[in-house]
Amino acid sequence: MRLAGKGLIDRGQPVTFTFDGSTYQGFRGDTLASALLANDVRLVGRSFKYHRPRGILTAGSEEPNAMVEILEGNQQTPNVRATVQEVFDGLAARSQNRFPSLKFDLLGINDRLSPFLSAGFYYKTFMWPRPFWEKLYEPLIRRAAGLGSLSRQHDEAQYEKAWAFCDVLVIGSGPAGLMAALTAARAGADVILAEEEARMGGRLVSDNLRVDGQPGVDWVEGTLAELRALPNVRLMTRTTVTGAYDDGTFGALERVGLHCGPAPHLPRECFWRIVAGQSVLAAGALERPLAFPDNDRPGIMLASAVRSYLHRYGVVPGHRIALIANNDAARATARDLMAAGVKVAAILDTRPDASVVEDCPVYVNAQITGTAGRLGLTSITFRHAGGSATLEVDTLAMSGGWNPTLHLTCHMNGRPLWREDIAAFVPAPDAVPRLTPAGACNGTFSTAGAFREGQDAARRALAALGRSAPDLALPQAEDAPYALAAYWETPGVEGRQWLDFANDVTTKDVKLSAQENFRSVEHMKRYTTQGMAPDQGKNSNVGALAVLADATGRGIPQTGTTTFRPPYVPTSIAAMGAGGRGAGFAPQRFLTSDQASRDRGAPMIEAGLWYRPSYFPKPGETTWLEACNRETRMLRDSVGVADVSTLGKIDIQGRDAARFLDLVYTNTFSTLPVGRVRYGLMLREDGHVLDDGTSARLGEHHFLMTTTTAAAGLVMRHLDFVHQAFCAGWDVRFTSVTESWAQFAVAGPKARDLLATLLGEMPDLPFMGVADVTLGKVRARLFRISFSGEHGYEIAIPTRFGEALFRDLVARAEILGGGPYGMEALNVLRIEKGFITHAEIHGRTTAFDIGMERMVSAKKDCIGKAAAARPGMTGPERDQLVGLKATSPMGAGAHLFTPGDRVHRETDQGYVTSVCYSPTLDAHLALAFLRNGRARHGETIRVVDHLRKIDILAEVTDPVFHDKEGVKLRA
Amino acid sequence: MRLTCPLCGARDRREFTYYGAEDYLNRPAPDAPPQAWDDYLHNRDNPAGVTRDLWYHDMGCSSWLLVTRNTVTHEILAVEAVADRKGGAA
Amino acid sequence: MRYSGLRVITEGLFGNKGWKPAWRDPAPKAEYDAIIIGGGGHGLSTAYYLAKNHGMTNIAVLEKGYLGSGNIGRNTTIVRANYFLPGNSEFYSHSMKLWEGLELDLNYNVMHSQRGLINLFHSDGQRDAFVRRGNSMINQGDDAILLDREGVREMLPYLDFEQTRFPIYGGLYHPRGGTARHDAVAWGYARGADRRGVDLIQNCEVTGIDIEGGRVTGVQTTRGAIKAKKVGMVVAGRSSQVAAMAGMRLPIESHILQAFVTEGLKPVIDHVVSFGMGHFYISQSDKGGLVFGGDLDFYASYASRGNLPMVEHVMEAGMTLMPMIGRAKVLRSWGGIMDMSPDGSPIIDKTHIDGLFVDCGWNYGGFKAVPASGFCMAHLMATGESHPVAARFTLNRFATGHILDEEGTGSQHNLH
Amino acid sequence: MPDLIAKSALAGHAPLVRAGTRLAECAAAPITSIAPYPGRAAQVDAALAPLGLSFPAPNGQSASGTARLLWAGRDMAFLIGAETPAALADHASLTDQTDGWAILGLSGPLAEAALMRPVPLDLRLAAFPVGRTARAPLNHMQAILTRTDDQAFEVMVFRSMARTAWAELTEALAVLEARAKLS
Repeated sequence: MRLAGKGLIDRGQPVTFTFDGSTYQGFRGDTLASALLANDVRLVGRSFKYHRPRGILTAGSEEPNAMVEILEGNQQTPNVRATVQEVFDGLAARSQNRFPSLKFDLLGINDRLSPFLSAGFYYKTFMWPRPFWEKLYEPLIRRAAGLGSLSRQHDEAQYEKAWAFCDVLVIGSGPAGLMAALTAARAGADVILAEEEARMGGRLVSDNLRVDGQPGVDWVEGTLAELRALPNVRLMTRTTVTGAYDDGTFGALERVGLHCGPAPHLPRECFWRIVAGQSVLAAGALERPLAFPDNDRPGIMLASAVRSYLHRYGVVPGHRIALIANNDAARATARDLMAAGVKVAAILDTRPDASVVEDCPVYVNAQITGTAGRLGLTSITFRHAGGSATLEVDTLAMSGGWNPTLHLTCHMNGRPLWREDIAAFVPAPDAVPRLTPAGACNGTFSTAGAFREGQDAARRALAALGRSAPDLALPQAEDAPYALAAYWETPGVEGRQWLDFANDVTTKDVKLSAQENFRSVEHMKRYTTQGMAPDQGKNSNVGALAVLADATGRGIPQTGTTTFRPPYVPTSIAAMGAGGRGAGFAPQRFLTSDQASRDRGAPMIEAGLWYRPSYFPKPGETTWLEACNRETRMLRDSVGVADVSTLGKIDIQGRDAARFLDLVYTNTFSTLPVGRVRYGLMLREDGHVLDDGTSARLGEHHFLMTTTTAAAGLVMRHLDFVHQAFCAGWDVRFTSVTESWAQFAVAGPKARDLLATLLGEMPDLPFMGVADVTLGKVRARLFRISFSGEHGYEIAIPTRFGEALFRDLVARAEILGGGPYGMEALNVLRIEKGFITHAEIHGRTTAFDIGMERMVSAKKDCIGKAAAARPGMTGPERDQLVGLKATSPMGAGAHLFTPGDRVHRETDQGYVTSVCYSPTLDAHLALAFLRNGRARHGETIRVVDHLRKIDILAEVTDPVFHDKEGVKLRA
Repeated sequence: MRLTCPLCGARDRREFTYYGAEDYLNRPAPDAPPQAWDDYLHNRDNPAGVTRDLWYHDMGCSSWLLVTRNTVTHEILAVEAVADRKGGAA
Repeated sequence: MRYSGLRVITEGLFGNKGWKPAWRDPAPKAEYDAIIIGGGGHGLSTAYYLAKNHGMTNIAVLEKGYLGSGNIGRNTTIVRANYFLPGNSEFYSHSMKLWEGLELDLNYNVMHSQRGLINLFHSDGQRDAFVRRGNSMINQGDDAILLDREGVREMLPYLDFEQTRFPIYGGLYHPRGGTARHDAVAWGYARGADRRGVDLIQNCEVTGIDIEGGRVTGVQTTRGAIKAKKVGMVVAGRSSQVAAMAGMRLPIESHILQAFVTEGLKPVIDHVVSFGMGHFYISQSDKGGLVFGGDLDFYASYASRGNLPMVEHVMEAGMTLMPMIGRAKVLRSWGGIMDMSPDGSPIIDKTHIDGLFVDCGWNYGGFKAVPASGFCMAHLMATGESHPVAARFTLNRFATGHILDEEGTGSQHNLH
Repeated sequence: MPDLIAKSALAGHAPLVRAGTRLAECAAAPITSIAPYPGRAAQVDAALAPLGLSFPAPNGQSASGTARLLWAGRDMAFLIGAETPAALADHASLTDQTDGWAILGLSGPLAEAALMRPVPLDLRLAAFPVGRTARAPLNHMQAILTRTDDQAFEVMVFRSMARTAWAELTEALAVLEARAKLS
């Protein structure tokens, strides 16, 4: 029911929305919950386990019951808190976890079966017969459980992540937060004030409070006006700080576009990383429910929520209201309602000595023994100091006192402290470095106390920042003591008293866990699932702890508490993963030849972050293999051109450059003549092969190292480590020039002819030689190296000319009967030649395994040498690189067996790493690691690939299949 | 977590690559006994408390850093460049 | 008391008043035949199998907190036998067989759910590596099926097959892989061990290990000294500290692994899915929460909590792989402390001290190993000899170079 | 002998403007990395003196006329817009980086906010004043950022990733523009 003239909503902006298909009206500024209550909708959901009818309990993000599904198609969003979601025109909300309808839910039967579904029942049954678990029991449980549904469609909406830095982060904008922000801001500090709700002010805008004799709302507006005008203040509404992380870093979720319909590029949410020099936690407190039989009916709400709906939204949730509380403060609920003209049937106070002076009946020593109303509260039955009674009410406001919102102070393993006087946990001092709690979240519940602590917290932060605090008078406000007597459940009654509304955990469940010796608070939590629901125990932890303490005969501090973990509120994966969608997950690296390759129809495939052409199809070719075979033959017969720019290139200079290479390579580079290139093998310090590649000596003190594409970054880091850790004083510097040069392989019998036409004059370059050349005015480098086994070159040119040179080389190759070749042919060519890649150098390979143990120089130390000498790193029991030759395809990943042996792990002789069809040899070739393989050339081995259903025999050979003597290479 | 790189200043943890304990700096002589190499490569004090370990500022200046920090609280106590460390490199 | 459906019904009819404690709370005796330090999954299963397989019942499990308070209580609950190196292959295969009979063996429903696990691959090279793995699994007698892109699409239609940064080439499907309810595993073993007479002693922290003449004689605890001729250290997450009490320095570095769970959702992910390029894996619990995780935070830590860069990385990986989960909301994140060994494989071995045994180095694969780890550790403690399926999990393999490095990343603890 | 045509990293990407903020590829100038050998600071500065430059402190730069010397990491600076003095070669390693980097200019009222999406740095003017430079990530890419004016930045990324950097900054601007329309 909406009251005229009350609330802070914008009555000039009516909003139309639907819930379960019915159309309702609210106003801008309404939450879905306030708008539904205004329309007298009380039943909004079904509970998790027993499917009990549930209404709205709270007015905030801690809501355990009122979770709905909104929007449709790929916008469908489950588990939206009606108490947080603001209404906008066209918003379509649906109840969830019910079938066929909210009012009639078949699984409501679970409620009747509840004696058999007590805490942990599933651990004790469903064990037999064994296959029934996956086939019957588990699917039933899964279907019954869960709350809302994902659409199964890709979330195509916009999300974002951002960074913010400040001197002081203030979390929460109630009296403590506003006072802290104002104090810090006036001192000139950069301040971020983050508020979860759409409107700043906290209880000052949700309660009927007065500040300096004025309505609290007015003081809030005045303060905000000042803050807005300051350039050093950033006000962030709809922003929940979700986590406290190390060194002043906080995560925060901003609901950017959730209060209006989707719009292009408008993020739904933004996940902030806020780095603060100091922070003030002014997050307030959460009111506690009370446990009594059937305390979960729609219409039973927190007293503070009733006040929030009244003052912020001008809504009263019922027509005849009662209040039950264990403290003085909650009585404001009844008074405010009566002042607004709403009928308050009674105040029930659980305390025997409470005041009875109110404008409505007051019952002391009151305990609710039962409630009625299938889909919404109709009456309560209670006993009290003078007897017992039943009251016809449609709404019951309850207050069990307050729990400080100290969650963030636990995120760095801080353990809260129990304060008996307020029967609540408060933050441990300095639980989060450089964070000061203030106000209600610190256990200080009066408005004046909040102002005071907010200011003190700001002063503390300013002092730590070396700033002086401004002289700022504290506003005058109520300073009443918080009078409360702990009360947790109705003793000595039958019926289920709910603790955890969201997970359907009752006081009986907690007692049963104690009875079964799950007495640790963590055991109780895990056994009953109390505190593991969407509200993460915000409403139930302390109550459950009290019941457990009682059941085990311990005090609450001795019983302990469970740990709050981030995020403070459930946070969408899309927000924290913003930017990761699609290609955004990792940078894309493009070759200069990229467009030229695409122009020729080459499929581009991922090679690390790079895209490289797989093959260059010709008209008439229908499979990749046809193109690959043609490209392979082309290169062996005439000439091929490939972009090899992805290889890592590291420029190494200095008087100690050669010495440095001797340290990082197994073989010796100090003896390499200028103008020559040498293959090098690099080990990790643990003796396994890290990478291989060629290094060229460009000058006496100048080398150019080449790494594999995959290991480029790894090698750079490795070189930096070896240098900075072991020889920082050496005269050596290295710089990545991978991006500075485009590099193309030109290989095949006609490679020299091609380059001669390009260069005019072909330098007389021996195999493994390097020379500077010029192309017109452009300087370039020519290497005579080959990864194909053919007479081959690589030509490097400044990257800006890469595309032009690639197109030019390809055109020249085509004149000679050649053309471009892609990754597939490149792979065939290198297998034919027995060259290894990271399929072979997979991190478990030693120099011995690949037959290169002689490349580990005996004359000098190198990284990895000592560890490579361990007994397990060499010897006949290891798998050694061999070639395999067969008449039908083999599969990489196949395992090898001696013919006649049974196929089993115990008889396993090795595995295949790379395979190809070789058009050159018209055979199927493979590289493989075979137990003691070098001694087994000529043997027949069985190749078994269960997964690809291949089981054939192959001949074990030397890994070099083509031009073993290197005649072509050196021609 | 934030590390203060001696060159770049205070930076988010995501800019750094962790390697392991300080042990990796104490490379044994090539002819040291196998036990020395086993200790160097594998065995660790692994304290629950203050430790010194190696980080690489790979998204920043490329410095290797020797970080003194607490493994229980994540408090960073000191950061120095490996190349410039006291005692120096070879 | 024996659990059964009938018992649940009869107890329900009588107000659930008859349920007995799942285990006793005994005071520590002055001496036991054997002591297991650590009441986590591995320690409890070790005790269970010592009692069940070897008849050793005069034994105690000493736990400094509550039973199951270590990584058994905070993991992503995945059970699989998909290793490829000899040493690991037979061990996890053995563990899988134990899982498959666990409920009936323990008379406790640990909700072991063989819903199938799919490892996605994103390049030809990755496919070949997974084929090698799959063939190893089959050679060991386990199960593996190679799925092509369309095969994956049929099983997991909700993945992004069009826009994702690293296209899905296919997957290795391990039908017997799945999940189990982690706490229930701890409780089931605890109850099973207790029923066989094992003393489970909670809130009892070991503060010293007594060694005389190269032999272990007992332990010092916060509840007094306890004698025993055999002591097993089964304290993943604290292995280095406990071993230090015996003067040992282990090849272990402790790291944080974060994991995440969302709010409950109706069934949407029916398998365990693992994303090869993004270090992301996910399943859906029976309660409906999406349970997922990724890489380590990568720095040594005992803080049991992570930092944002890995949180964001994991979420970004989820968004590129299966953007349908975007609107699922993360409810809780947590961090477990992982014993990271230099080759990513565990250690179950004697030590140089007579009677002192160690079971550690589970990296982040300890949950699925719980049955076999306890089985083999019990065998080792009872007989003094390694069980054949754990024979390669030696302490000295690093010194000798007999490395079991599935990842191939080498002697860097955080890379496994 | 071919007449090779040079192509910039972002050829084909016209400058774009969102809510008054402009993103554009900057014209290439010669870039040479200078990495002094240990103990050669004085000689390096002497060799740089004729250009009116000195080796910059971390996160800084030295500028004279059109020549700039930009700190670019440990023991390294980039000389931009000038020929390298020959005398440097004895005291520092020198490599041509002209082609290795793409340079993007971002200027306008949203420039700082746009960068504080992908860049985890405190770019507030007081913390990152005009002339300040930093090596820092742009999302998952290595980058070099320089503040060239109150509302203007220069962003250098590896050439092969220029299109990704462009796309990410474009998206940041589009989002900020949409946000600006919200209130």
